[in-house]
Amino acid sequence: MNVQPLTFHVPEPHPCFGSAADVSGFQLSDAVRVRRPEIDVEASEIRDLAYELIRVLDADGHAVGPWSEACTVDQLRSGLRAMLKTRAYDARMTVMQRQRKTSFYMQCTGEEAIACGFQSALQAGDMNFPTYRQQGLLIAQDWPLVDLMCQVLSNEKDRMKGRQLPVFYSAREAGFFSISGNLATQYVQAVGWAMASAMRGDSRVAAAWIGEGATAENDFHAALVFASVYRPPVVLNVVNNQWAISTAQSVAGGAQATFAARAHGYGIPALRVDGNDYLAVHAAACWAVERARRNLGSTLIEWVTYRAAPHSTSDDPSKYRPQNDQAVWPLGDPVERLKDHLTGIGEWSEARHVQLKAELDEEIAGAAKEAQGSGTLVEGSKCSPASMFDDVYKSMPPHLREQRQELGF
Amino acid sequence: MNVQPLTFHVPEPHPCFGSAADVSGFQLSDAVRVRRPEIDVEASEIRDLAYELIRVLDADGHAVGPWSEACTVDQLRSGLRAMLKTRAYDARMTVMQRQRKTSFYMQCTGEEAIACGFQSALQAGDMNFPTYRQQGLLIAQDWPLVDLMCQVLSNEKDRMKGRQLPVFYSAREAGFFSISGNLATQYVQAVGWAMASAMRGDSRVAAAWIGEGATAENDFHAALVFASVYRPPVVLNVVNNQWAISTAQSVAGGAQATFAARAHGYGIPALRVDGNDYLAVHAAACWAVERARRNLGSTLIEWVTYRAAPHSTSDDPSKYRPQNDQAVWPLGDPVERLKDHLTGIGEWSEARHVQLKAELDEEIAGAAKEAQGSGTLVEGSKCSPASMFDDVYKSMPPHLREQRQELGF
Amino acid sequence: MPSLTMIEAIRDAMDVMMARDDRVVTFGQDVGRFGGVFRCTDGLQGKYGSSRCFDTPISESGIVGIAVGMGAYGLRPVAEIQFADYMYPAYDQIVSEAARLRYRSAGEFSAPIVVRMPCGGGIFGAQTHSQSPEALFTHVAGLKTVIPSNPHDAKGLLIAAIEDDDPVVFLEPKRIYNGPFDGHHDRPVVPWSKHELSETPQGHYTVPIGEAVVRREGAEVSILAYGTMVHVAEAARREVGIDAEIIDLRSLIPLDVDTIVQSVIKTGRCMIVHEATRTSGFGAELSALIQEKCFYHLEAPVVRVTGWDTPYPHAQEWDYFPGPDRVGRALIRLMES
Amino acid sequence: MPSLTMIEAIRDAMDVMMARDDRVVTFGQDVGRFGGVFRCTDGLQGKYGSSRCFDTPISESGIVGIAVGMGAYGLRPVAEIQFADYMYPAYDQIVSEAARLRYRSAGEFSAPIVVRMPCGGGIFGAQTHSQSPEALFTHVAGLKTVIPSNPHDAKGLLIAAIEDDDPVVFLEPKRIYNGPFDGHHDRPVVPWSKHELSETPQGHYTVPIGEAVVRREGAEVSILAYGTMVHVAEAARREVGIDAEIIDLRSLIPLDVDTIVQSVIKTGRCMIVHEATRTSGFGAELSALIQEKCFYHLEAPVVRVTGWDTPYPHAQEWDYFPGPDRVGRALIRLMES
Ligand SMILES: Cc1ncc(C[n+]2csc(CCOP(=O)(O)OP(=O)(O)O)c2C)c(N)n1
Ligand SMILES: Cc1ncc(C[n+]2csc(CCOP(=O)(O)OP(=O)(O)O)c2C)c(N)n1
Ligand SMILES: [Mg+2]
Ligand SMILES: [Mg+2]
Repeated sequence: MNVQPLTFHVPEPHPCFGSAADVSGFQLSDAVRVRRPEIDVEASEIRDLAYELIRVLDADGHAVGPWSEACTVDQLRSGLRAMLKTRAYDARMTVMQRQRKTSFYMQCTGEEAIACGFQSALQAGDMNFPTYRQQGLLIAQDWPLVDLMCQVLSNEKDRMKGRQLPVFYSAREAGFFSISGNLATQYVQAVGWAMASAMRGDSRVAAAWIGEGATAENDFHAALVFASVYRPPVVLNVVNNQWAISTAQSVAGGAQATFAARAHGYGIPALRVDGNDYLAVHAAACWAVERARRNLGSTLIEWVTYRAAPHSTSDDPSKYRPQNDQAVWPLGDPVERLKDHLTGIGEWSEARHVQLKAELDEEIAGAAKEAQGSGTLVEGSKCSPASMFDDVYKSMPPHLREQRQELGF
Repeated sequence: MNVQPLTFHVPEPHPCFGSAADVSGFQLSDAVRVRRPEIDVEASEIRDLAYELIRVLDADGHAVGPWSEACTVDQLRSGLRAMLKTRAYDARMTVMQRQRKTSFYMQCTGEEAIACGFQSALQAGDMNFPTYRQQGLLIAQDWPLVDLMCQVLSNEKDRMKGRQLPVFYSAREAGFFSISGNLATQYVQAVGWAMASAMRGDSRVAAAWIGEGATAENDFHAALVFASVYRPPVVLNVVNNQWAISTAQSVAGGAQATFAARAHGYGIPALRVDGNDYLAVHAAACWAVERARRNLGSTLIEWVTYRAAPHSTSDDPSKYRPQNDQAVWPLGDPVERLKDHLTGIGEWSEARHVQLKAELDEEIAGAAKEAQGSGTLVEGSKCSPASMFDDVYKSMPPHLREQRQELGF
Repeated sequence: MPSLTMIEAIRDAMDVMMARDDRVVTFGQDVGRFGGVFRCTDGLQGKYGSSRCFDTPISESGIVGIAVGMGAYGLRPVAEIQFADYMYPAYDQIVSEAARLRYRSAGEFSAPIVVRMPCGGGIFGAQTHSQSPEALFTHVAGLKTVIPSNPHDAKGLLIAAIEDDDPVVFLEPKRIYNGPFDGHHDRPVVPWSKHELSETPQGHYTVPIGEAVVRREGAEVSILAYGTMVHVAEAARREVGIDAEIIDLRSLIPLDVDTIVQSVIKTGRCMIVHEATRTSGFGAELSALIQEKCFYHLEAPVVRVTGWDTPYPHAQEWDYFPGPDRVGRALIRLMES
Repeated sequence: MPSLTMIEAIRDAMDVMMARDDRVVTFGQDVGRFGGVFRCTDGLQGKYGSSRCFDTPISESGIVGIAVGMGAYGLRPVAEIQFADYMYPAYDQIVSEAARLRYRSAGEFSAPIVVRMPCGGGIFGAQTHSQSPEALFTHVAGLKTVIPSNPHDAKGLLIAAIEDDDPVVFLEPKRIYNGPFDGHHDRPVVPWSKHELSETPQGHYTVPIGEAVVRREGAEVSILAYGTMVHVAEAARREVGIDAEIIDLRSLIPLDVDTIVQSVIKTGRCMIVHEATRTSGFGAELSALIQEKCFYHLEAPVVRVTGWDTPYPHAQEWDYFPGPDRVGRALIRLMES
């Protein structure tokens, strides 16, 4: 028996896409040929798909392969619009944060296709359990920007009454569950919601959202265990944007296996999808949502993308990742790719693009003005301090009433 | 889109081995042909082994196939002795509990081969992080039975000073970590211990233990994540004895995939082994321990076995499983199988077997007498109440000193 | 009125609510087919089907996590944690999620769930089957925490908890599941049928959350207790012959401060008895509150008789447990001070 | 002596210990390459290598779980939880494992680990970046809980914690990482370099765990505080012109009861200030203890000024935070009662 001393392995920092596990996924030329199984396929028959990368748009922007048929041109144009709007909204709110009108902001730059494309596969009544990087789910539904902005500004019109950190929206009517700051906790709640839907003979499905870094959290496992045992109608989304604040996906285990493969040990089918390819996103989302709705249980989807922006306005990525990291990222930009595709098939043009952007900027500027009219975190009308004691319970118990009085209300 | 109402799936109770996932494992005739890969094989090259069942002993008790070479006859005889001793110890302690000499006891009947066979693959200095059903790890090392019994009796000589529930042993010199009553928490501690060993350039390895039911706990995931990222020298054992108190393994997800397959999503290699086949246990344990010792990282092993006894002395299995469940269990009894094998090769006989059992019974009766001489939970000399305040901290802080005085010491 | 054990009363509460409201579901480890290791859900799966009462994987976080999701959907889940000692993996879901969901969403979503868990010692369960973690819940804004001391209250409180729109932690003192226990572990076991508070109305009724009850009126000292300790306090009082007023808190949050304050103003002395470790136990909050509200009426310091600040030991169980002797001695000292 | 910020002092403590003792290792989310989101481990990976200072997956339970395993092996792990608000997934490992390992194994194994976590509000972090969960640790037998209020103590206490053979929860009030903060959020930020307690000896020294310190002597009332609130209490006292004695507890468990009792006996009045929610907060334990030990010396009820029993809000941060105005008003009331 060998008695060499052991050595300690710590994953080395590396450009995100250079890792062993990703190589298969980045044989991009083959990706468009990945098969599209029947909706009712057994999990055990599609294990290979967790190590592939489903794509529709090829290097030249053509929609090809078995996953290419899902979208009409109108859907694509509204997808492009939703992505552009999300990006413009992010840019504007980042500026507002820099202007100190609020405390904090988080962008989803580079990942817009995922939330926007996924939302287009859902129906009214379905419920997302999002993280802080799925504003696209709301924007793709044309949820009022002013409402979102008031939340970010924690102003008088904030429906969350100034209680939550910016971007921690809640919008029940939009099928957007209240965001928690605690990573992964909501993943298993989505499973519970879906179990309830099945128990009640409903037809609504749930969508759980998590980042690749947060898959390391314990509740990721809880969600998969319960999804495995009860087969509820839930799509388990893992957004692999390569980074969790400063740590590369290898620190979450991504160098050893794909995140999609996590599903196999639970007998849950998994897809691994180019998350920067709007057409692939929409197609895969439709597949998994239909599977859920047809009572065939849950699907895990790893969406491969890249976090182009800093983690949040509190973050400085130049401290931990190469400057050119995104530039050499092989999956490109989702907005540009969809634009090129639409242009290529004669359904879009540079001029229309420029015009749409201008329109959106104007819409956002108008909304920003309106939102700021109801105050910002630091100026103008304010959330009432007395309201701080509401909603801790459905009705206020005596000790909170006493404390509110102590504060002077 | 289909709008049939959803239905809720709850796994049906069924005889443990009738589930879909197990079928492959129970093509027993093929099991002895399962290949034995090189020690340094890549995890991705042996995914199939998580769905097979490694065996050495065939239906006629012959040792066959690629995993058959690991043991000498002496080792096998001492394995048989360890298993018999474990079984006799369990029987005796169960009687003591029924006689109300202690509060509680847990047997490992039917699973003896796993702990006994595994221990024989370890070296001095290695560390097990066991559950309550691995007394075989100690007994296989001939750890003094009196010491174990004093713990079970919570008497004056109990090295745990009467603090712990019976069977929650701790034996540092024997590489047996203090057992926690909280399921799964120690699985990740084993990974941390192994990380430390690697950090220090040591050559000691760790072994983590968990039941199939407890794999649903969150810390199972934490352990696999950290084992995936840092590749420490730890063997991750999952004892699938088909039951978790009253729930069948399907309630832990076992109907959808094997527990061995859980490892794949983390890029950890996995074996699935007949845990009632002492030769297979020893061979697989040696393979995984060597892999760890050679700095090749962790291995997960699912040991397939059957909990023949009640969960604990507080349990009544007739309430939840068929009476004949174990009788129809296809993997037989580990003691009988090893006995038949040794007899078949002319190295054992019925007479020697009877004699060994008598010897062991006598040894155990002697130990029981000695242990009871130091008191039982209800009679004789007692653990000191004052010692209740020791070891909360390394040295006693003032508030505990005050409380001890309040109690009168 | 039928006489029920605590277990029967708890089961009956779920039965009544499952029959009345098809949004009520119950689940946990060994809860479905087997009916729970303490048999509290025995028969419910047979009666209501496995969509309404079912076994779960061994994952406390998962159990509470799915309960929160189901609650948000609109159900009324009653989740069982097999022992309170095993609630820690679920603590994040309870504290960060269930307790704050209504607040953070400003009422858009809520978690009307009940988390049942057997607590307390006295069964030789050692450190992992004996804990009383109530103070870990009372510190958390957004939770309600209740703990009955008898079958009548158990049923009424559990029905109230299931009907409550907020998350309720429902602690069940396991030592009194089958009979009242006054701490005299060496005496014969008394069944609930001998105790008047085992008489339990049939069908639906509630014991309101937030209301304490004076179990015995007295003039000399107020004893605040809950769960098993109500019985221990009564025994201790009787044995030392002190005219104590015994208040069974029943609901820790919200707390019935008025009943407590009235009593302490009357008696001028107060003792708090609980089984949990002393430091930062719920007794600390009670003591702090009483001296804030009754300072000028107190004739002696508020006294705490509690479990020690050690893990719950096995062999020394009765040295750890604050039994009638210890409570009685402390009562005498308190009357002398 | 160099003047350090809290962050520098904390880093320095780890640096000193990693240089002296190769069993000391540190890890956590973003701790290795990046040096921590608050930069407390900046440079340590470069200096000691990635076996001694490394990034972990986002799994608080895993972080503390491996720390317990490493501690049992013989290392001295210092684990960082990115925000105290995220310690809940690790709570089981802290309470059921780290805190009880020595006890349950009767000393065969122990968990000499430090779990560092930034706590407290004042940075517009809302409910998940502002919590003060100290009472959830002080209730747990087997844990030590410390919280420094300045760079000098931060370094000395952290070294003592690393050298301690028991598990220590090391709370870091993040609002004072970069400068003392007296609660006047609308005034210019003061750097640590202006504060005498930023002067920090080079190399190795300890501030013993279990010793409080009187920050200011005074005759009229004793104020007990820790972390950020020490500065707030001092500002409040100054502004209302009351001759208060200010005690910085530093160590909550073990608690320096003697220093507290001596002071309260002298002044006859006591106020406790903390940021955590009031009910079952550590203030309750302090209040209970003081009235147990100083009852006959108290001229007025012990008063608690604390965060409210609500989650920590975002926009209303300064209505939640017990700032100098609130503390000052309560002080005046206390002196009048
Ligand atoms: C329980 C918990 N631990 C730590 C954090 C701090 N935290 C916030 S975001 C983040 C990184 C998450 O990365 P990932 O899951 O990949 O999502 P991404 O930010 O890339 O979208 C961390 C560590 C948290 N919010 N909750
Ligand atoms: C955290 C936690 N939850 C629940 C329990 C109660 N419990 C003790 S053993 C057990 C069943 C474990 O089954 P399994 O993991 O299959 O191990 P086995 O008993 O079959 O060896 C349960 C639920 C516990 N000890 N700890
Ligand atoms: Mg990420
Ligand atoms: Mg089992």
